[in-house]
Amino acid sequence: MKAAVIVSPGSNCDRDVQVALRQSAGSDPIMHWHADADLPDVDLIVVPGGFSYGDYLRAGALAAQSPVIREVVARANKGVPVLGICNGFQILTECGLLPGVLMRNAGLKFICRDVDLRVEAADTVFTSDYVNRQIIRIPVAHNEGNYFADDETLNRLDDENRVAFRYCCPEGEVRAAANPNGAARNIAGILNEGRNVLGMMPHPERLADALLGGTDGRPMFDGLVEALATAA
Amino acid sequence: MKARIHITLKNGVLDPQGKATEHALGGLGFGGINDARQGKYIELDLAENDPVKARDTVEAMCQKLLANTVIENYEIDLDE
Amino acid sequence: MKARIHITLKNGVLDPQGKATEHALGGLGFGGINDARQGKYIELDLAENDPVKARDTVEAMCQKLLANTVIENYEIDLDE
Amino acid sequence: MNEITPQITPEVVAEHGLTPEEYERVLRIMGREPKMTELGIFSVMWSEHCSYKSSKFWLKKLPTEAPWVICGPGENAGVIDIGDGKACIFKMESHNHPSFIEPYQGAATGVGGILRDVFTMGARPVANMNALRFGAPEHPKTRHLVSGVVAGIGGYGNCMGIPTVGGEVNFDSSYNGNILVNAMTVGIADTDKIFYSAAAGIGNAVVYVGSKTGRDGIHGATMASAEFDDDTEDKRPTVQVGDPFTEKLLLEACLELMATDAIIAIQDMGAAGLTSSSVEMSDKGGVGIEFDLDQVPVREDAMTPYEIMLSESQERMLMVVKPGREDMARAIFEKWELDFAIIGRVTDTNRLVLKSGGEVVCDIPVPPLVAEAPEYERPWVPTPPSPVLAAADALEGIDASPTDALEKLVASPDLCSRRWVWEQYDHMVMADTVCRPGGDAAIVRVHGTDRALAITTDCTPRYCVADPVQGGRQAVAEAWRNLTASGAKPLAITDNMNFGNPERPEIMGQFAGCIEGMTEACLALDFPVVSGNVSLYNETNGTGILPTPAIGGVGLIEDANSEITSTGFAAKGDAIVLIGDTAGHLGRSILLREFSASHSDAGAPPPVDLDAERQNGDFVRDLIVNGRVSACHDISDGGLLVAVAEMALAGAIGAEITLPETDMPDLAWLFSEDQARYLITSSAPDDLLTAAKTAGIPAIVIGMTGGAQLTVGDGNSISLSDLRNAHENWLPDYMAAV
Ligand SMILES: Nc1ncnc2c1ncn2[C@@H]1O[C@H](COP(=O)(O)OP(=O)(O)O)[C@@H](O)[C@H]1O
Ligand SMILES: [Mg+2]
Repeated sequence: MKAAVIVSPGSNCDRDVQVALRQSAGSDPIMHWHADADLPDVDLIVVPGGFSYGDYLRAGALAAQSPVIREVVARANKGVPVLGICNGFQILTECGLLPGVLMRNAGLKFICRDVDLRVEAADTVFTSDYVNRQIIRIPVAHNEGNYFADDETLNRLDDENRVAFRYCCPEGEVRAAANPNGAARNIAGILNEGRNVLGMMPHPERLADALLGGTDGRPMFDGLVEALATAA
Repeated sequence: MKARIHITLKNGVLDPQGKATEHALGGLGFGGINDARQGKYIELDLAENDPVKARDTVEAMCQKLLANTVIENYEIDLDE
Repeated sequence: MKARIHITLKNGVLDPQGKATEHALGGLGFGGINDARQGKYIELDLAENDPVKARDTVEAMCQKLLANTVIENYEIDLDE
Repeated sequence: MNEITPQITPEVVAEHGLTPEEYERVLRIMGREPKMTELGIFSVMWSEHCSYKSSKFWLKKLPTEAPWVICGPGENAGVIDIGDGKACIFKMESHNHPSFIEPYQGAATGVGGILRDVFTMGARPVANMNALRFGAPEHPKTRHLVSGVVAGIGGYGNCMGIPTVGGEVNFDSSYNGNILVNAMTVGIADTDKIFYSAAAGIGNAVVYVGSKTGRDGIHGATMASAEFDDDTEDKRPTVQVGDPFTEKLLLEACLELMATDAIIAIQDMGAAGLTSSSVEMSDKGGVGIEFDLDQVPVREDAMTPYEIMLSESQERMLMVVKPGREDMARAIFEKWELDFAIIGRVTDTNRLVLKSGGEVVCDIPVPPLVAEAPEYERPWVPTPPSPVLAAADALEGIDASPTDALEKLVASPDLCSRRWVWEQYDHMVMADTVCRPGGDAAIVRVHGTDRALAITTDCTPRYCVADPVQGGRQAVAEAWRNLTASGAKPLAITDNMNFGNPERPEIMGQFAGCIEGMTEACLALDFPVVSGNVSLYNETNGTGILPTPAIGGVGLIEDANSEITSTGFAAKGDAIVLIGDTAGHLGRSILLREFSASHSDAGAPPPVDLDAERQNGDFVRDLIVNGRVSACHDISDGGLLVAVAEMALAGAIGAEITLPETDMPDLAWLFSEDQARYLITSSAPDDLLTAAKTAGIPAIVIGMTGGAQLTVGDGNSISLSDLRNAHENWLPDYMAAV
């Protein structure tokens, strides 16, 4: 599998994703600098976390306008898998690949902690190593992770089974108490219609190493490697 | 010419910042606040001097970048 | 009555948000921006109907909570 | 616009913080009356902040050497060797006053400043820490300050993508008008790629990079400034605003350039910006520097040379670049969209010469500007000793049961969980945080290796005020103990000396006492000081803060996969072993603070026996490294039972504690704050006890892990969930109230 990680000036989880991909794939992804014209042909594009361009206006808004993201949109529309994590998710909504918007956390504070997620759609290249209803624990770290969309959009996401992860209690119920940021319907991650674009606020790459306190993030990368190796 | 842009949350979109401000003001003993809403305010100093063209440009800026129209409204004032 | 409050950075205070916005607009091909500044905009709906009292109250709110007068200026407009 | 030369009157001199004697010295060095810019430069270089004039005499006494120290105090940050060709570079710095005025920006720019100190030496920052001291919780400003400071620290570090992994928070009314915000950064570099600030190479370009210069935080006097301009108030924000995104770009650009061989010297612009950076570079290099100030990138119109030289705009650096490498360097900074300007040259004159509009506006000989900076041995009186409280007297009138006392203590402002704070910090970014906030020391893996750094900050100001010598010892010893308890070998410290007005002999006495205690501890524990910072004049209305020598300690773990231990109980049925002697010392304890009407904050603090610290600590570390303990925690604030509770909560396993047969009152045994103690757990305690006996280390079994509650003696118990609620809820509830 050949993967590219998009590196913007303010990306700061780019190396973390690089390490996680290397661990699963056995080889390094391409670290693609945002200003470089040609995005190589790859099997997977990752838009990592961070503060892409400072995020001063709205998270992800400035990055969404960059040429490299326009190219990412084009690839996604051709079916290339695109994974946006945290700031990457914010960028994917701002550029229109995913519906809705990530607003400021309801608690008005940055929040960094492990959360429990229920896997809602294990039928994608990103989630094939998980099973439906599985509960995994990985961290969030964001100031703007409060997913918002109008009811019509939310209903569509539900009807089309495009919610990939929801915040849940350790036992698995999706409850308000388990929602760290006020996200509509406890949404932590969503898919596009083609199911080849996943945006998620939690960071699977941060818990893919037992020494750091957990490995629930690892199956995402293992699964991608398996799925895309057979696809290629 | 100067453009003053107000970006506010659409009706029906929850405004936790406004709520927090209202709450904090209440705590400081300022009663009688029916509602508080918080938005952004952007001032642009433009080289353009034609108000019609300026408005068109700023309109385009808001659409493309300054506001996220899924949740936000914007209002443009020009002053020479 | 409604109070509209603009909170802006004082002259000379670094405005990273304004700078970033200016830069991004430039990148989108919007030339001719001499300056961009970003501030906060707060709308309060007050029970008070006497404009003099309302202004006094909002003034006190700005001083006490809404603005940090070390780096920010504020401007209050009342409309009935 | 050029220099306007107002009269230099005694008032102008005084407004610049120079005494008449100091001004005489300026006249002698200059051989003439200084110009305004020159006066401004002397003023900032000879300020307490830059010259350390009240503290230098004392700081020289601190031990700074060890075989693993690569660079001690004097450079931007301290450097120690951590093996495998890697160095750890770290320092702590205060941003107290700005944080009181504008908590968010003050704290944020404090973090920005300390980060630059570390990456200017060639290190990639890998961890931030913060030591915070606020006024009494009930003080009307406290909540707002806590909220702004924490958000500001998080805002800067989170955006930079550097994890904030730990720190400390205290509340005390002495900080009501003077909060302390001390920020520490730890970075990692290759030992053969460390950058220093000494300029060299006559004719080489001096390059300015980073953000543009504005009128931020210009020191000097409003009155003197007012003579430059009428609407100065509006033009001179005294608080700097930080831009972490620009700093992130600056970090990446600097590291990219540092990977080449283009840089001869580099220095961040901290306090007194262009002035201190250029003076330091030329003085260290024994050369002169000449600037054309017209080349300095500025953010505002009509900035005077005075303003340009004294501006404290953030996110800027000064470098000397090798001849022929300027274009390559420029390309890197332009790639990162930062300003890059050649603003001057290295000269052989030993003078700082500044030109503006073709005119010389400043021409100062650098060696005397630095060497003849004032240095005072200010008068001081030792702090009178407080009486040692007998446990029985101290406990008079306190009849709480052990678990009731515990429940109240773990919910007290000084002992409650800091989760509300550290959940606002990204403490996991960079994916190397092995131990997150909440334990003894934070542990951060050295990227790409099995090694790890343990990091802690510590100080107990309530001890320091009662007995500065013991307090100084204790701060260092506690840092050493926290590192030890996580399995690390403690290597070195940075310090942040926060005190009141040094012109008052009793304050200077506190300073001298703390230095003495720190020195003794550093020597006894092989724990040298490699960097630090001093913040004086922390007073309002003549009342100083508690003396607060904050210590930031760094230790090394050889193999993070095997040689660390957790704070939390790891298994049920383990024996809990207490290492160290318990004398029942209650003076200055949290127990008395929370429960005693007559002895709150009274008495002598617990004495620190440095030999016992060393022996007990080395013994415990050995056990950890050899995998013989399942959990370990040092005993500090709140005493033994609080430590047990913290281990129980962290591991979600209860415990049963047996009261010993002594004539010491139970509450003294459970809550005294005797030093040099640890709790360890093991499934094979007999081996440990034998080992301890052989080594001459006091060790006894005090209980067993297990269950969902904490039981003390005969059936006095509290459920873990009640304990957890008490511990976790105080701070969020406090912050949510208005
Ligand atoms: N300001 C802070 N920022 C981040 N973590 C903090 C802060 N204050 C305290 N902590 C964390 O909370 C835990 C308890 O702090 P403290 O009681 O000072 O520990 P100790 O007594 O072991 O020195 C530590 O892990 C510490 O790093
Ligand atoms: Mg400890």
